[in-house]
Amino acid sequence: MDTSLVLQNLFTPPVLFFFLGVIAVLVGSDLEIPAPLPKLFSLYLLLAIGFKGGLELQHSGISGPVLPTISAAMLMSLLVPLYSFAVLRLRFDGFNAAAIAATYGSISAVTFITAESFLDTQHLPHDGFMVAALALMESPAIIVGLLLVKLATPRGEAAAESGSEAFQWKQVLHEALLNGSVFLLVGSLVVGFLTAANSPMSAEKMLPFTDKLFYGALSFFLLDMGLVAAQRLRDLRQAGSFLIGFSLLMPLFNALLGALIARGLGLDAGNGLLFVVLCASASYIAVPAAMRMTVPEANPSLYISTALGLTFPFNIIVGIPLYMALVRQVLP
Amino acid sequence: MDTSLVLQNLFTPPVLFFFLGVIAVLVGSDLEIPAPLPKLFSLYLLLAIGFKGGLELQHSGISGPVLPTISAAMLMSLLVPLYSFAVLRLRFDGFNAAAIAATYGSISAVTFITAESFLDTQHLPHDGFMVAALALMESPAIIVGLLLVKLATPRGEAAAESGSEAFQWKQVLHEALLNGSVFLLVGSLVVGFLTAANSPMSAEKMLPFTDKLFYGALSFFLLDMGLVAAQRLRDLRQAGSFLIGFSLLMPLFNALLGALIARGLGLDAGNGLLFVVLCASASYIAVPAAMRMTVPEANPSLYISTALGLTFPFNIIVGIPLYMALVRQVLP
Amino acid sequence: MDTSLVLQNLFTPPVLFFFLGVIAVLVGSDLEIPAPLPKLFSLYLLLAIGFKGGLELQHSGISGPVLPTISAAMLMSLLVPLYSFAVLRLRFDGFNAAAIAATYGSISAVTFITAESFLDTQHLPHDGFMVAALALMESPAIIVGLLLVKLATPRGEAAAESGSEAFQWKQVLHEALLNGSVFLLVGSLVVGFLTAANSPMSAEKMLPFTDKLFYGALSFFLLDMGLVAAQRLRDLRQAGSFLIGFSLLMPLFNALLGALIARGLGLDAGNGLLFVVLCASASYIAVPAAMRMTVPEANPSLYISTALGLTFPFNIIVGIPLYMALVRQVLP
Amino acid sequence: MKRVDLILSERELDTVLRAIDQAGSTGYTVTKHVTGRGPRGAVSEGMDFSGLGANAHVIVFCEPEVLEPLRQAVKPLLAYYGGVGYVSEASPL
Amino acid sequence: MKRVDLILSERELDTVLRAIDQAGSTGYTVTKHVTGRGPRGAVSEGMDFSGLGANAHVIVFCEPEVLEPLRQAVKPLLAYYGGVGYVSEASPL
Amino acid sequence: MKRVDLILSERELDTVLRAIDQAGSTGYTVTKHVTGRGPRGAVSEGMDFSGLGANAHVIVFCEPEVLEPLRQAVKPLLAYYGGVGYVSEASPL
Ligand SMILES: Nc1ncnc2c1ncn2[C@@H]1O[C@H](COP(=O)(O)O)[C@@H](O)[C@H]1O
Ligand SMILES: Nc1ncnc2c1ncn2[C@@H]1O[C@H](COP(=O)(O)O)[C@@H](O)[C@H]1O
Ligand SMILES: Nc1ncnc2c1ncn2[C@@H]1O[C@H](COP(=O)(O)O)[C@@H](O)[C@H]1O
Ligand code: NA
Ligand code: NA
Ligand code: NA
Repeated sequence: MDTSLVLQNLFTPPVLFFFLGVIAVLVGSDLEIPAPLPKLFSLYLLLAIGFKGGLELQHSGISGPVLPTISAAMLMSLLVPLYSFAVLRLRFDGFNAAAIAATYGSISAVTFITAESFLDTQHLPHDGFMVAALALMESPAIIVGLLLVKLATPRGEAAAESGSEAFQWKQVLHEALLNGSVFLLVGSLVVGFLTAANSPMSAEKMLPFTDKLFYGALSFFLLDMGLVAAQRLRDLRQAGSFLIGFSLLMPLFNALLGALIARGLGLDAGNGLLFVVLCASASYIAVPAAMRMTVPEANPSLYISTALGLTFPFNIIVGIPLYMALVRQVLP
Repeated sequence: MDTSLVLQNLFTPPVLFFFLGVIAVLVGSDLEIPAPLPKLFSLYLLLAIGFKGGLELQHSGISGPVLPTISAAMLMSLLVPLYSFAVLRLRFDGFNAAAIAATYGSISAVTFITAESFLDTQHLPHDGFMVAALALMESPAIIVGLLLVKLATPRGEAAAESGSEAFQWKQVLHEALLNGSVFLLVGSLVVGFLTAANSPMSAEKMLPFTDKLFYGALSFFLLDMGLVAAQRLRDLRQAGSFLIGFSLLMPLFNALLGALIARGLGLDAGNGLLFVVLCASASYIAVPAAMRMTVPEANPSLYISTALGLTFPFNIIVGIPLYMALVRQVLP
Repeated sequence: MDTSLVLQNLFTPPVLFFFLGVIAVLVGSDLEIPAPLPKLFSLYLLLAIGFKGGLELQHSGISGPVLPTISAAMLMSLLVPLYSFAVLRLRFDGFNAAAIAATYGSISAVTFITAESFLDTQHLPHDGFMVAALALMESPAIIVGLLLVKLATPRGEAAAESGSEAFQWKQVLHEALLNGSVFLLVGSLVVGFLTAANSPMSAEKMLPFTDKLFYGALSFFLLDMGLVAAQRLRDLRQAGSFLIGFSLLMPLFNALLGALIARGLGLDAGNGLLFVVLCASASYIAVPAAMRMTVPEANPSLYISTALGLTFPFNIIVGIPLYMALVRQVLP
Repeated sequence: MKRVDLILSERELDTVLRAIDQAGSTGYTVTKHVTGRGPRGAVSEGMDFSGLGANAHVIVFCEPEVLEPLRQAVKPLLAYYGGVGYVSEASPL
Repeated sequence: MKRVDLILSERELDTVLRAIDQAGSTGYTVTKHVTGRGPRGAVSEGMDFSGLGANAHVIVFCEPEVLEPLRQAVKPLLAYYGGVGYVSEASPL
Repeated sequence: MKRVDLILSERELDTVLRAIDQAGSTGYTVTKHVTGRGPRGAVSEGMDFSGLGANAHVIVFCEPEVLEPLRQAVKPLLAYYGGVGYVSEASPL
């Protein structure tokens, strides 16, 4: 593998600021970005990525690989939790296994964004419909997570026996489809799409905010993510080596599968990398929110710490360049 | 009326994001922009609009239609509460009627800003002195609001009978003139004016912040305004159809009057639209703050919900293009 | 002295917005910028100044006046507290004298930034290594502050007599070296340095955020600083005329000494001014944080009000142009 | 009068507030962005932006009669989702 | 010792804090950006940016003597502008 | 059960939370960005960005046994750095 790719990724402001945040926690600095400032950046990034994706989607149109790619992405968000669950059941009860599995079926928008920035530094083009794929991978993973609880836990069995419906499907679907971050991402995509179609001039006027500022805001936010991820690392001692292994190997496996599918879809290198990153990343926003509500029996520090404390840093630092090398190997 | 104007206004990011916020509330998404982030955007918008207005005022100078327009605007902010009060007294007690009336005499800076953005997409010029008019319409409305309470409520009568002064005029004038948002708007106007006069180069250096970013920040803020306005809509059931009718018809009447005055002042289409928007919009920041303090007998959810839950969305979505059509008709 | 310099400094947006904040408090406006928004701006300014300093440091290299200047700056941050302490002991106990003295040995990043902006409007170049000097002046001042407590207060004597170690040096060094603002500044410097060396293209992509936005964000932040400084002014009545005199004369003396050292170092006018500003400014972030923790016997409203309520406004408004005139006189 | 303090995740806040209303309280007060530690682990400020969110602290001043319906509505929520609830005495100022 | 909890609009906060000082309390603690519902309707986070603002929660630990002047200064404000005040027992740690 | 309210500077918060853990409490709740006034002067929102920071309000519901170790761990901190601590009665909902 090309180690220069790793270095090219490493020495960019987003990744360096992420490191800075991690180091701050490790050395015990009192640097902090108080709430709700991180929320400002996470809302901004979702809005900006959605809006830009919508503009591009309008320009490229919904044809060629668009629908197959989105369908494949949604399929992966159903599939990944299934085999993740099988692996996790070796060590965890059904509740925890289901919650962690759902996390890995879904995606991390920040990882996706960082991969896009990486592609830009590599001068590799990528398309707006990948943002649509990103947006549509959250909900299926949440639904499959709850299905797993229903089919394979005592709560599910109790409900089945008594014939009652222990599961508030309405609540689950609500969380899956109307979760704030999913809603903002999809909504901004639609706004971008409509704007590009009807008022190109006003789309232009958005760019200083949604485009020019983006890279700096991402770097600032990754500083905070470094702080948070490093704080989560501590929880992982509790998690044990099985989960640590899972959180590093499962992304690799998902990436491999994703690369093969990307090849089957005929994606180019840019979109291929993004597809792989979607498969390999895990959610620490929408899915934990839904799991907390619908599977309170699971321990949040398990599912959020794996996704945020290990898989996220791994993907940001070595995963993205690694997947790039993989994509170059696998795609024709 | 030209429906294409409505569509041209509708499919711009500020209005679309406003809709997105409204929809989020209607479908029950948990999307929220936590305090004090909305405050950041509202402070930013006031600072930026004031500063830019100051720059332009310096370039255009204080001559021609400047003083007459500002005077007419202030007159309208005295007049509108008077006839609004007369109408509102048909259904409400003096306290509530006075508070709602004051609200409609004053202005909504965000509606004004959205109208400016609309003009920009229409390539219609407008002038910095309109920002001065904007800034100077808050205080008179507040003062007239309290005068109405004094003249036409039991509290006023009691005070008159006993010969005592039940009204803390000092406090009212303080609120009217030194209210944070009025102060920031006027202050930024002065800063912009002085900067343009003395240090054009440093004025230039402000533009990426005050100018380039503006449209995106407005869109982000309108997302929040959509959330808030839709939440307020619920309160309006309590308000009843009289108030709903008032909140939609009164702006139209004020707009008509405003358009005639704009014609009398000889304003061009751009400034004309802004003048009409000032007349037609209602305050949900400075005036409610003052009314809460000086007329605590009035029910805040009445005056703020009408201004924010109905008049504001109405103006943003259909009002602005409607007034544009009106201005084109009325101005020579 | 050239009064036009004072006016050139005065009529720039940062200084005018600072005034606006001061006036808001003086006239009793309720304008406020609620927490944690000011923190957002202060984090942003540290990140941006550090990053830009790092880029420049990479381009200029570490040679010529770089190391001598940084060493001289650190020396001044040790020296200033020593003679300040001697002066302050005339009126204050050892604890308060040490805490105030440490404050003056350290620096105010915002004053430095405002001086940089002033230089830009004067078209005078300055170098990235001055940011390194800025970053390295915080820690020594904190350490010397505690040494003064150890050597010259009852607590120090008690500890010496009993042979015990009353001073948690670990804690002090931790505060001195890992304080959040020092850490962010140094860290961003390193990030900028590494980015410039390895990925010039991604450095470029940061500029809309770190560079273009900077002047406006500084102006916004100075509005808040004006509010805060004016609130602090009230505390100063309690402080008395000795401390007021100190807070205005000590910066002048430090500036004079700084100008002579700058001459000795062979600095040009731009870097010379920045060096003088470092000497003349006093800390209201890192040092008070450390003093509160390590010298709780001292009265925070004394040391923070002098630094923030008097020295800071003095430097921003008249100090910077005054020091510019001084630098022009003293440097060959 | 009674004072009830409830501390729970922001995500269950709306449900709990509805329960308080239905129990017949004249009002409540909410502080959000609160953090803490309990039997189910720590809730830190750093996670405020994530899906887990922070805690909310709800204070209810109410007549003793309100206590029982409040308890019945809120206790199952606290038991299922986590959070604590305590009662103390308070008298109007 | 007594513990007094006051919940009122941020806009009246300064007036109330002055009253607390004058009543002779040694101190107070304030949490801003607090929301809630009371007889005069709901105060929501969404309105924090608007002119109405949010609520503030003021806690005062004081000697029993301070209670009476505090009550006299604060009760009219609460009655006129809205807000609630409650007293309970507390002893120093 | 006992309810302990601690109000102290955010800068000493971590130390105090560790002491609460060690005293054997099952949990605690923290509100940050709190302001106030005490014998050592005022802590205002305007200083939140500066090195002094704001206050934190810590609430601990605990068994009476926890009180004594808590007192021993926390009182010296409050005495040295400032801040107040009060105890009152509370019973589980
Ligand atoms: N003993 C306690 N004292 C004060 N707050 C508590 C206590 N136990 C739990 N909490 C609060 O309740 C929240 C939820 O607790 P848990 O039951 O662990 O989900 C915690 O994050 C704390 O904020
Ligand atoms: N029974 C109550 N319990 C707790 N907080 C209350 C109660 N009643 C009112 N409040 C608080 O006091 C604020 C002002 O109440 P109001 O009297 O409606 O203006 C409300 O927004 C609540 O935050
Ligand atoms: N009597 C009191 N009642 C409520 N809060 C207090 C009281 N005294 C002090 N405080 C709080 O404790 C903080 C620290 O007090 P101090 O002891 O002055 O450092 C103050 O800023 C207040 O928030
Ligand atoms: Na995934
Ligand atoms: Na109006
Ligand atoms: Na200095």
